Amino acid sequence: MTELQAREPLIFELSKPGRQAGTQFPPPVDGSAQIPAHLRRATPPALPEVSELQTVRHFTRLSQMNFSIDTHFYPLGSCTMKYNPKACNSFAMLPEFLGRHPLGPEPQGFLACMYELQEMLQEITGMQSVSLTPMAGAQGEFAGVAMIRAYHRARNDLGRTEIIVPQAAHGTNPATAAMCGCTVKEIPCDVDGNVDIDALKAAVSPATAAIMLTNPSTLGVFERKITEVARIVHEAGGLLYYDGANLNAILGKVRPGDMGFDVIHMNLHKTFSTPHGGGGPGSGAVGVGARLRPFLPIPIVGKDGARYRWLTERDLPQTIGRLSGFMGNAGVNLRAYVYMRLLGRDGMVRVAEFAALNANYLMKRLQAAGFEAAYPSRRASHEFIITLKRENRMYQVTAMDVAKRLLDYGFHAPTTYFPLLVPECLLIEPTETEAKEDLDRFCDAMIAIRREMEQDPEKLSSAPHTMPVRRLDDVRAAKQLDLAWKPAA
Amino acid sequence: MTELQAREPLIFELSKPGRQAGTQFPPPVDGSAQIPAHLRRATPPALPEVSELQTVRHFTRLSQMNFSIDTHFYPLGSCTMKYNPKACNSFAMLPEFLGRHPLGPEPQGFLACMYELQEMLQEITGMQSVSLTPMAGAQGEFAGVAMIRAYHRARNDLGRTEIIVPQAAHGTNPATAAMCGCTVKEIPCDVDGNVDIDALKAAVSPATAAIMLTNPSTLGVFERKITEVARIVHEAGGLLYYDGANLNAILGKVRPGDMGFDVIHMNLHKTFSTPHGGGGPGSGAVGVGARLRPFLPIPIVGKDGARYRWLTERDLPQTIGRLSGFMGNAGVNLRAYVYMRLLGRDGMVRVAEFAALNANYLMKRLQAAGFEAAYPSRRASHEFIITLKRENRMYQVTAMDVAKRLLDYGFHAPTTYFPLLVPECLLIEPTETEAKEDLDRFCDAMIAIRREMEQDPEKLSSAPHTMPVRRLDDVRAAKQLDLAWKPAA
Amino acid sequence: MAFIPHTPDDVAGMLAVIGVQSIEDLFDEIPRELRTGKLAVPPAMAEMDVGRLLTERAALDGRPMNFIGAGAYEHHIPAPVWAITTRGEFYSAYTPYQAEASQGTLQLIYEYQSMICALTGMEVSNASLYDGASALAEACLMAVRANRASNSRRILLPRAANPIYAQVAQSITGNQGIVFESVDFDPVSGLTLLEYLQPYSGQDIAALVVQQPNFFGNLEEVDQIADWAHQNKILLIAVVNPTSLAVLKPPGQWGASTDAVRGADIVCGEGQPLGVPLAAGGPYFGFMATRMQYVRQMPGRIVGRTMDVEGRPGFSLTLQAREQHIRRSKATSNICTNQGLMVTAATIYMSLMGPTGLARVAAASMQRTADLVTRLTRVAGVKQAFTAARFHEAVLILDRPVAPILAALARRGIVGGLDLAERYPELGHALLVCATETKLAADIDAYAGALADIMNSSRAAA
Amino acid sequence: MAFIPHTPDDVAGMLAVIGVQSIEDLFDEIPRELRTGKLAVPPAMAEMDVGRLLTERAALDGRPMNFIGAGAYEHHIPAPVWAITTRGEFYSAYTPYQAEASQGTLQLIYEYQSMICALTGMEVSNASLYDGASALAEACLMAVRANRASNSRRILLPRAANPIYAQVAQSITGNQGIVFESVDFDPVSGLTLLEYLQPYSGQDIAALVVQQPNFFGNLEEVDQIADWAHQNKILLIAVVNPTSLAVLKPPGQWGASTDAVRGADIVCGEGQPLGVPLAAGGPYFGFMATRMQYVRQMPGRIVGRTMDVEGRPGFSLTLQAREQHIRRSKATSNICTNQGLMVTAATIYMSLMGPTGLARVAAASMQRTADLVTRLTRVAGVKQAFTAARFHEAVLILDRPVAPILAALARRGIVGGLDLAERYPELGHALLVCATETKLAADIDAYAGALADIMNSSRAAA
Ligand SMILES: Cc1ncc(COP(=O)(O)O)c(C=O)c1O
Ligand SMILES: Cc1ncc(COP(=O)(O)O)c(C=O)c1O
Repeated sequence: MTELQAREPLIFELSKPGRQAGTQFPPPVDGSAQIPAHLRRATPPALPEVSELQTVRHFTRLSQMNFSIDTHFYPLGSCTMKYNPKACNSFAMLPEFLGRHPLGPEPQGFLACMYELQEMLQEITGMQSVSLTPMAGAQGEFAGVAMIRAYHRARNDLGRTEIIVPQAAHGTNPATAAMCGCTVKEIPCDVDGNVDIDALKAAVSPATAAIMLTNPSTLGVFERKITEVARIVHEAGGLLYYDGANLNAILGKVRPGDMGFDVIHMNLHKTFSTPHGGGGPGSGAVGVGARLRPFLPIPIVGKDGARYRWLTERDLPQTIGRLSGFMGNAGVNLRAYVYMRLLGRDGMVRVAEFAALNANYLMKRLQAAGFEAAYPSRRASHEFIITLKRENRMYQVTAMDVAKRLLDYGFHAPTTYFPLLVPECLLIEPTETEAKEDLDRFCDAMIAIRREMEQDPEKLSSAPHTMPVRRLDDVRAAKQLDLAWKPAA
Repeated sequence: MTELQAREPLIFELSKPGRQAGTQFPPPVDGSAQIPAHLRRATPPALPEVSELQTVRHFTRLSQMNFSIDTHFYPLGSCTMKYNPKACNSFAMLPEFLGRHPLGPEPQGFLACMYELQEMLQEITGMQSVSLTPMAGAQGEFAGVAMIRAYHRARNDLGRTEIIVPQAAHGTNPATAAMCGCTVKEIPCDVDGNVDIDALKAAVSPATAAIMLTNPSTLGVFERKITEVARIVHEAGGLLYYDGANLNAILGKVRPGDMGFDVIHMNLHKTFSTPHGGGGPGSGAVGVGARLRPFLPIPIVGKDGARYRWLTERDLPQTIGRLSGFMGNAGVNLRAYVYMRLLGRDGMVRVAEFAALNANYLMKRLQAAGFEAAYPSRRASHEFIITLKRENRMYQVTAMDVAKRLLDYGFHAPTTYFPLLVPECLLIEPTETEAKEDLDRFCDAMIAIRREMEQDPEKLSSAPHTMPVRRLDDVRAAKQLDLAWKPAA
Repeated sequence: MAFIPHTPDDVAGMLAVIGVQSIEDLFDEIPRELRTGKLAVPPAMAEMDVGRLLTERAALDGRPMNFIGAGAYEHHIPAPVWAITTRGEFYSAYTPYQAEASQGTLQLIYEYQSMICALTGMEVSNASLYDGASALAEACLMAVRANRASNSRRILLPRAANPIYAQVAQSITGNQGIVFESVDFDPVSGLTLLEYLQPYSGQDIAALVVQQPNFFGNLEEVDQIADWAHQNKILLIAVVNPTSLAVLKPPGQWGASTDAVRGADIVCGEGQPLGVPLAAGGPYFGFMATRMQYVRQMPGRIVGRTMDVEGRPGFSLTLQAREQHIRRSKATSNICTNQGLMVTAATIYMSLMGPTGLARVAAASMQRTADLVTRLTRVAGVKQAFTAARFHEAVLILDRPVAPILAALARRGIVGGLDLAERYPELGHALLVCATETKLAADIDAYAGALADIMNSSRAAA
Repeated sequence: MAFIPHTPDDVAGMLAVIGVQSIEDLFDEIPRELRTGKLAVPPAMAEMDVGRLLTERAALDGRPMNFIGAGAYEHHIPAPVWAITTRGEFYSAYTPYQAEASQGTLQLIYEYQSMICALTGMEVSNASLYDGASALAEACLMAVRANRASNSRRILLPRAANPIYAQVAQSITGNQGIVFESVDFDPVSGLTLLEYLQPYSGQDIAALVVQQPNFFGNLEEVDQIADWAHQNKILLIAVVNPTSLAVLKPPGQWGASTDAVRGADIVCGEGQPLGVPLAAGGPYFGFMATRMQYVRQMPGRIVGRTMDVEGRPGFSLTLQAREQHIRRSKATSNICTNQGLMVTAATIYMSLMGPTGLARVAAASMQRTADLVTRLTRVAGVKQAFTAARFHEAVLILDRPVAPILAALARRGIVGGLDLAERYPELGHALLVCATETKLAADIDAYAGALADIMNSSRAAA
């Protein structure tokens, strides 16, 4: 915005020896004299020395350099960037909740919320039991696959170490399989985005531990043959893992448990709108059917009469164990709980309905504007894919160019280059909380950009033009690693 | 920042019939059927119909179009734009404080804070009693002059209806005099910014109710002959009113009570750093010496043994009365209380010391850079005046041009054209919470602008260039009045 | 050092530039004999300690259940309201004098003015005054200036209007010779009947104040009153509760006559119900709206929409020639700092609620108050005071003094209403109560139960 | 409709564009037989009602005075920390994949990484992991990958390290065949003595974990241990409390030898003490730092400083080839979403505290714990368990079972510490206590008084 100060300095550049936000310090005492000399720190750490105002101003200004849901339409496919109700944060930050030590007496008010959250999640997923412990989707996946392994092991079925994933799967699926000591078998999708049934049949074997699927898939379409998939995998002795990242699309419409899945993780930070926070925290609650119930990660919340308590290894001797130091991202779960109470029964169904309405509308409008949908014969779920391979051929513009140019138009870019199997793709997820007008404005921008492709493609390849920085050199970032500020020697 | 959306639409432009932020509504009931038909509203008011996300996004984006202390250096003379500690807000917004009805049982915790605030303000101003009721500086002035009138009236000294104010006085001073049914006598200042003693002597008379002064004055200098001024006015039978807007400059260094003032208002939103909030609220607590004590506006906080209570007309039968529906801007007073406890005894003195240090340093640096100080022979108080009359002559640039150009450099403009008696003036108040580096950056910008005056004066006259709008047409605003959005007929 | 960013090196360097030895030297123009010694105020506390102190004090005050209205109303405040209002860019900005760097605040105020016009049915609104009571005082001064047909400084003020407002109007306008004449209310209906106004017909009077709903919660016959005022060339000042305007006829449309001139001339009131917490009495904000013809008589800041040099729409403070910083002793008022941040909250509140939400709040509050009255008047010794239709407040008459009953309720965590004994002795043991949408049926039951209990045992004791 | 902005007109228009009759039609690809009936979840509640429910539940939990640490520490959190962290632009942004539209978050993470490096004495830090316990698990997996000198999957894990971390590390790494060997502690000093490690000298071991201060609050002899590890080509994983690093020797400098190789190889821990509230256990964040030579083995996101096409500095996610979205099953970890918002809070916290403030917090906490131990061990039947120098936790030994005592304290609003009976039965009736700078002398007195009372009366009863 300004002439001299195109950038915000590093906080270290604002630092000066001896400067302090002294109001925040406890009075000096000689407590550290008790430290034996050889265990003491010789020179103070190079943390910044700044005033309270400098700190407030610096981080306030940094915040203004972000796009966010609170400021921009953010149609980032697979990420479900919808409105994060302010109430969820206010209520989760009540001082009694914030002040509670996790190892103190079991807090009945908080546990009541968590118990009810478990119950609601069970109901909407069609599962038997839920653990809120996993701290994000990927850890939920870990918990799921670890339970699957524990299950096979408990049956002494020791050879099952293969996890089948469709090509389009999110990277966390194969990575999780590896974390659990499994090998990954990828299977292709057919032209309509469905799992290739023949390939699946060929893939299953006595080594099959499970298949990991998300439905609707990351291709933005519903896996119609899901019952057949389930049958094939189950008959082969494997289990079905549901990656709940796309649960927003089907909330109250169809339940993973009813589709035949044995275990599911949910991204509460997607479907249940806890904030993304610039990268986290999330919560990856897992739900399981009866077979996997004994293996759930601890702790989970139980109820003895009117009293809530944490269930631990004593209650679940076959548990896969603990995944966090305490009980997962408790505050995130609390935000999800508030959100679900605000939505209620009908509100949850509306989430899926209006997410689908927005996605299908936007897909149709973009198609009408000349963009190519990757799966034109399919309904969009809550998201859909536009492929720019034609534009790439004709104008040498890339999906990345369009993404960056959208920033100039005041829209966060859709997800680019994922799923990997669709060339030059944009995965677009408008979510249910955006108004039709905003979808229309997005279309207008896309149309304007399409015109620029023809008339001024340089405008795209050099985009963005209006951000705090122009396009960044990622190669330099990776080659000339500069990962931390260092004090001048 | 963006290409299509140079502006944020009006909230009404986001509205659509039937859209709702329904989570915020109580369930529909037929309560209003009780309203007789002829008293009922026929058509709903044209308030916007928007979603919660639209609301959050709209006002978040609007907020980003502001300069503020939290984002910019804001050296606005006479306004004391210093850091507003976040703690003051957090503690004042504790739910017990917020939930309290003003007419309920007297809240002992809150009243304890208010009582101690009164005591602290008495001590630092050298006054006998304080009322926290006035809701801003101007209302404090009103209370002060009303007390002065009540005092003369109580002594049956009925002819005293003239208020003397120096030319440089803030507009609220004469306006207040008029609100109190007084006439205003303006007296000039001498070349060094002091009250012209001869003029004062000529001005006082049996009609003199009081003189209103701020010291240091709005010229940014300390009125050295204050004792003489006090003597002259007192001997003439008038009282001395202290406009406390500039208290920041002398906190703990000299007390209005000791200078001879009979009554003072304080701008708690300046000296005690409660936020300006884009225009308010403030708090204009008044302090008085023994003579005016009986006339204080009610309510004030008293203490009976260990119990705090509101003192009312029963306790102060000669009070000038109530100035607000309840007890003034209670929450603002609470913020000031927190701030004062954080500062403490030494911290208060440091306020004045470092405010003076910053102002004198900045004045010297700007002088060195070729700018003309209005009172070069004087110490700056917490603020000082630069006059651009030379630059105006040489380059046809105005103080307003420099002010607007500073915005482009990322600095809020100083106060312009006030006090009215200094031509093309900038009244600059850096405050104690700004770091030396920020003062230096401000100097750099002023130096750069001085260079532009010579090389590219058009750059100034057409400034600002980087704000959400270019220079606005104030004449059009006043001529073609557009003061409210109207629904299309 | 609390909030001081200077290092010793900074200080030394700066003193050198200034050319003095010490910071103390910067105060050398202050006469020695006036200099202050050590201040007798407590030493600094760390934020942590102040936090603890305030938390303890807050706990002392607790969170009683409140049934008082009387000019300040407890409504649900949506979570976004203060989350956004306290953003630094709103919270820590000054008055938007530098328009180009304050478009956020300015556009918001323009939207606010538009909403106030929509609610009141008036043409222009200012950017706020201090509070409802002082807004009435300003309205009275404005009416005297604006009423060209009158040479009088007399203003008619019903006793059924908020008596605290009357006190404040008196304190603020008294020095300018405004004289208030008190107009009685009907003890049966609780209304300001036309017959109490008629004695003033034909007299030279500057303005008449009407509060709708009145202080007792009753709905005045505003059409009759408006017509009478206009027939008598008296300017009509309406004092209104903004929540009620979602369902009540807006002051701009008051009057049953088909005359061209109809409706209130000046509308003012307390903005607190629009998203501002009770907070022990403030900060709240006063709103004021009027007809375009009187805009130059209106006190307070006004934002206008205009254009920049490139023809883009933008906003700035306008008609500043009414204000103290330009017109000085000739200004419409001395007000400078107003209640901007509260206006921010109110604008967000009104946006979230919209016409439907606000009407729901109004209707729910009416219903709750009706329920409360039903339940409380079932308690032996409690009856209703008035017969008129109500908004969301009511006066109850008890068979014994109210104060001890309120004290007993307070001990049970219930703030039971406002004792009217002092201000309206003629009503007997009168209690003003209010229930808004925040009171559930269970809350009302709890109040009724406690009251019955207390009344029974105090009877038993007697 | 909660959070849905569509009007009936919108819906009709959109359906028409799509070419379907109803929203229901959009789900026509889902097999009929799979479709869900009505969900058995409660109906929607208004925000006001949810607020009341949550306020009641919070009140149930109250605000007891806490003396537990054990991996989560109660510190003063400066007011600016969460006021800024919850700004929508931080709170509601995604992972900064679009760097140019996320420079705020990216620069903040770069600053965070720099601060973690400064505290730990390491060269590189990631952008966070889930929490301290899972960070240790990741550190173990990383060490096995990184230790080229070893073919083993054995890791030495002291019993004096947090036993919950041991459990978590086991759960997370078990499927990859990592084997933990438990190393005992000295019952007198409460330390992991070198003599307990020496039996492993010369064996093929991938890594050794050391926690400083250890779970009992004792200060391990980290120099000896580091030297031993390096002599045996074992990678050293340090688990540290970040507050303590303001005053304790940073892991990067552990080791008394003058060898070129000294210090820990991987440093991890729980970031919660840096401005994150206790909040019933989360969200917290795990931090991890290492030497530059191991950066490609490190899990989690990393932000680098680079340049834009105009040569301006800017920030972006880098070395993504380590991560799951690029490397898939070959990634260094499956982590994707991390704990970004907590990192935001921690970065603001560290900026406010700086080296001096953080050292003051550390020193005050040590002092308070020392005071607490002094006061509590004056109570008959209470003694100290260990002789080693401490940071801000201590183990006390009671003359009777701890659980009933804690229950009695809880009834008085005091959370008295952690009962170690189950995890360390060999210690007898052991109680782990902690006092930070948030505990005033009066709080410590209150605890001591209550404990004496309870111990006396339970003795009397016995
Ligand atoms: C399809 C899919 N699966 C799994 C994940 C991983 O979830 P998380 O980031 O919460 O670990 C994501 C998140 O981006 C996802 O989109
Ligand atoms: C010198 C002076 N006096 C009085 C006032 C009026 O104070 P307030 O704006 O709080 O009414 C001001 C505020 O700008 C001022 O600067």
